[in-house]
Amino acid sequence: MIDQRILDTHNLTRGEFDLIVSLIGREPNLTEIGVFSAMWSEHCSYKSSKIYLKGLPTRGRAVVQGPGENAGIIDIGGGKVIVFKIESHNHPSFIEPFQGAATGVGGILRDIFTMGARPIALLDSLRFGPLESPRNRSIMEGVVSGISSYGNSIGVPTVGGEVYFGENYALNPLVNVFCLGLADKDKIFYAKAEGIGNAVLYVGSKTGRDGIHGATMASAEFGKETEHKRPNVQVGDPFKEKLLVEACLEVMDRGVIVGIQDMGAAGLTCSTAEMPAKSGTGLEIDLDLVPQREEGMTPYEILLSESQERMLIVARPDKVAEVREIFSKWDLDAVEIGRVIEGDRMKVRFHGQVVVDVPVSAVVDLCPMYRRPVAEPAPLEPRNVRPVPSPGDLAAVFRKLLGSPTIASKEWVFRQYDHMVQTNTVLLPGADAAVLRIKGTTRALAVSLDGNSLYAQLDPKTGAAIAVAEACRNLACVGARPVGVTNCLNFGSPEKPGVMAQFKAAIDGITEACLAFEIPVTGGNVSFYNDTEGASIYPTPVLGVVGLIEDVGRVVTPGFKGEGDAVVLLGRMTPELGGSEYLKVAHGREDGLPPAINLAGERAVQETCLEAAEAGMLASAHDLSEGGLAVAAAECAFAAPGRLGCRLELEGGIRADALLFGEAQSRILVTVEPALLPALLDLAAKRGVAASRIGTIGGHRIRIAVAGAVPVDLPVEEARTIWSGAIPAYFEAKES
Amino acid sequence: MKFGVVVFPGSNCDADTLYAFREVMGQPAVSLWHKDHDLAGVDCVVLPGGFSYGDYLRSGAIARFSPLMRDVREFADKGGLVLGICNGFQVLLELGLLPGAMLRNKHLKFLCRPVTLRVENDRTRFTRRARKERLLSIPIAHFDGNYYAPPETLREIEDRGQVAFRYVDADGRATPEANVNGSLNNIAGLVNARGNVLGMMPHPERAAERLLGSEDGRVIFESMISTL
Amino acid sequence: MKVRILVSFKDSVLDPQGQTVKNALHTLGYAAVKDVRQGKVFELDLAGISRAEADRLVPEMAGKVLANPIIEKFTWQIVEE
Amino acid sequence: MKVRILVSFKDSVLDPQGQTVKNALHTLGYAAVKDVRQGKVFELDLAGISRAEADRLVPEMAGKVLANPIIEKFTWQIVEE
Ligand SMILES: Nc1ncnc2c1ncn2[C@@H]1O[C@H](COP(=O)(O)OP(=O)(O)O)[C@@H](O)[C@H]1O
Ligand SMILES: [Mg+2]
Repeated sequence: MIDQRILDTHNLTRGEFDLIVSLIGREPNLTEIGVFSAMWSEHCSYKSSKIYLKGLPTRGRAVVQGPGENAGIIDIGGGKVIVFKIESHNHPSFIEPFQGAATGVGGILRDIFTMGARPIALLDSLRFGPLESPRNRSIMEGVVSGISSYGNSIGVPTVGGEVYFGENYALNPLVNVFCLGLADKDKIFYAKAEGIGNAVLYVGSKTGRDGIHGATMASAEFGKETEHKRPNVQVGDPFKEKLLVEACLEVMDRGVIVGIQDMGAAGLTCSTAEMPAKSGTGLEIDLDLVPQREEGMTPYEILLSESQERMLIVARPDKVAEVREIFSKWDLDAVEIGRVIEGDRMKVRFHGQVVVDVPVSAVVDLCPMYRRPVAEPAPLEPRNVRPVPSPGDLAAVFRKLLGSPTIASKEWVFRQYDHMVQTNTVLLPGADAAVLRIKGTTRALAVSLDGNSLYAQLDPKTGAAIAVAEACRNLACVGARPVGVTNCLNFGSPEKPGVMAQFKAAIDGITEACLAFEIPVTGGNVSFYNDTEGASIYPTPVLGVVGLIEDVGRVVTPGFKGEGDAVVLLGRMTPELGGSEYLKVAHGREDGLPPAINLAGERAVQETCLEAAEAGMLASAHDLSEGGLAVAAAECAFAAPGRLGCRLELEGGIRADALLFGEAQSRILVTVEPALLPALLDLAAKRGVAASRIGTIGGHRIRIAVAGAVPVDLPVEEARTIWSGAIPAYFEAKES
Repeated sequence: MKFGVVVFPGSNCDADTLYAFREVMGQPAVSLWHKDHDLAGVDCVVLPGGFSYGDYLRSGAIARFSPLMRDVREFADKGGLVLGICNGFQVLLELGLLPGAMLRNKHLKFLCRPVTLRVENDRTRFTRRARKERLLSIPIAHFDGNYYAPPETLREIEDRGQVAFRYVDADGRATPEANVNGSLNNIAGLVNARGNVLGMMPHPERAAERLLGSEDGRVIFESMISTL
Repeated sequence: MKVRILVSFKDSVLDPQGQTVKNALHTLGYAAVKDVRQGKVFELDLAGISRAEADRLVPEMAGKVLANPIIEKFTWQIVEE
Repeated sequence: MKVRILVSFKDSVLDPQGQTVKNALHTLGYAAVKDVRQGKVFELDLAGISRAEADRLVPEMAGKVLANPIIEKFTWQIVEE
């Protein structure tokens, strides 16, 4: 008998249970309850978010596969496609940072190679509590080494990402991992279970009692009782996954399989249900044949285990021997556990008994979709209502900003990542976007991840739109045109009307921005229930944008290049300070409104930068983001050979702190040889983009004058020491 | 000159190394499967970087038992040219084709960054196109690159001029700060007494094209090609 | 006083290293090996504390620093008084 | 039969992991810890072999595979007949 307690532990409502009963025509047994609970969990069914996600723009000329598959696919011409996706692994990474982050990497890699693509790059977007706390440090240390251990071992370079710090992440860190793959257009694979009578093969690690209820865990708020969920933590095995990548790509390349699906959240259940659902068939498996690591596992446990590094394959019976042979070359077993059957059934046998017999469509497609209560959007603060006092010593503020972990160099992180393996990485971490050449062509791909959750907290719609805009702007800075978007939406509980209001607004912001840039959303991930002990994280939409560069020789880098080059600011200065890192670091305030964004204006700025880059005019380019103009100029100097500095002169008219540290959007700092200056200014004028020369490259100091005074004047070396030493200092202090 | 790049389970720089020899250096190169007993008539065997067997027991410890390693040992014993890069260096140490062993990096972190190497011996078949004291910028990417040998072995290595490369600073000095992983005597690369086997932690195949930031690795490949 | 602390994955947790070592031993012909679990061992030199204090401190250190109680278990013993 | 093999660095080899653990323990106030050495432990399940065979096979496996004699030493014992 299924009672309320069982429903509670499975996060199923009474209404959902009644629906299950009517769908299967009888009361489900416990194993079936487990199956429905996992597949109808928020994590797998998107029941609270789907109606909103439908509004995202997903069409485009080059889209081969939009949302709904393991990853999105974009045609880049020349017979090649790119396959990419971002995934969260927030809850597991809080429970066990190293393994949680490592298995997050393993999971997103499987989403990519299951489609026939070789993974060529990883990026990670991370959010931690402030580093003053030993616990936050140890979470960060564990997460970074987990990502590094998995990515490095499997041989996929981790080429970029972002790291932010904020008190709201102390009990709910965010670990979002993005993966990009490259495939031949005619060798794409889907999670199909076609062909009645075809064999179903299980490959990879044995099944243990790992992460049972991982999907439901990721769909529930953390409370004190989370402790008891801990024994279910999965341990990643990157070596096994490396073998799987090679073996799977080989069977796909040889064309000996029909369909393939990784076992991610909800494990064997998910792949056993989803593969036939996509093909209008049924599937029958025998659990006694499933390779098991532990003794005495129940059908419930085998079906719901989230053991890592496993795949399900459908192959024609006459090809099974060949599939087996390829896997055995890579020291892996491919075990036949069932077959494709006629009719809409998922049938599971165990010890000769049928333990699950339910309609595939009920499990996969008929989960109720919710229109959860949405609060009236929180009224936005009026612009600049609380006056910001003048900070006095702007030089001191500049130093403080350079040393703020959110702005400081992330080298401590990315040095632990192999960012060069596969020898495609043209721009290493540290530039605006990562750039990977495509071997055998003159083209390159660029990727950037962005998301500013303080902006999103203060104004979810604008914050989300800015995340899209900034990711595209980062691509423009390296000379890449955006071709596709993926997104990871990290929010609190959807059962809170306030959170749903944030979510809805964020989707609106992403939609508007993607329409403005004419780029399709090809997929993404929603992570709800990022609440611990009742408090939600700031809404954190993380956008991943992939772009294309036609001529890899024209890639632009952020570092200043030549003494005497002209420094030009594309875009306009405004007095906005709300939500800025400056306001947070210098005044201890997280208030105001994030900077406004005019998407058409933003696009014009980016087009100007792109056109100049493609014409080979730009010596360097770097966008302005956290820390504003002063920090951007400093970063260009840090990236320059020989500690090349700059002399900038800004007109007054706007308060000095806003000029130096304000985060007005749609701005890019570029440098050109003086002879090319008129051409660049012309180009900008044609697009109606404000552009003005604000200084010259030279010397070894970062010198910024404002209306006659010189508030910033620091040797590059000294500034660099502050910037590069800030994060290591937290960890070394602990080690001594 | 025909190169053979060995593929172990968990190798992940095999494709990069093949690409460097074939596409960048324009040499014939084939991959060699670790389970075979066939060196395919190559003139040089390359053990590539990566994480053979996940580096699970010790880096290189399990790969050295692969069937093909018997052939590689014979090949080396006969004077054949063998290059081990990163994990390949670790395999050569475990095999005993080179003296010593690798410990964890001194800071106990994986380290991926460019380093400056100083050519210590330009009379080997791997360095003859370089000049002694020449500085090379080549990236490293490893967790276990902290070279160790017992004192008497270390003395022998030094006396015989077996050190091929050392980690140095921008001015070419082998300082403790430049010693990124804690290796004894800043050792980054080592040849055997006979001079036909080189192991090195830095990745020359990642420094063979200007587009990727450095071409300094080519001098090693050019030296090898020039010996035949 | 010298104490030895053995830390290993809980039985239910996957041990990829142990599995890989087992496979390697099989390949080398050691067919008698049915299973391998790999763990860590710590040998601590302790000074100036009593047996009773060790009984309190060692498990505390092991549980807090040496082992990760979420996935690992530990045992300890005194190897030298 | 269950055997346990302990592999640790030779005394002459610096053990940075052990040092790091020691520092961590000191930071947490465990001043009694004078030294820490970190090593590996392997627990092998052996089947179908006699005590005498184990006496021969275990040191062979340990010396050839589990430990690298240049930097490591090992000890072993039977923990379950
Ligand atoms: N978690 C990370 N992993 C890898 N690279 C990172 C990570 N965080 C930051 N980086 C790299 O550091 C550089 C600066 O990051 P960030 O300050 O977020 O850039 P931006 O403000 O231009 O988006 C980027 O090149 C980024 O790829
Ligand atoms: Mg940026």
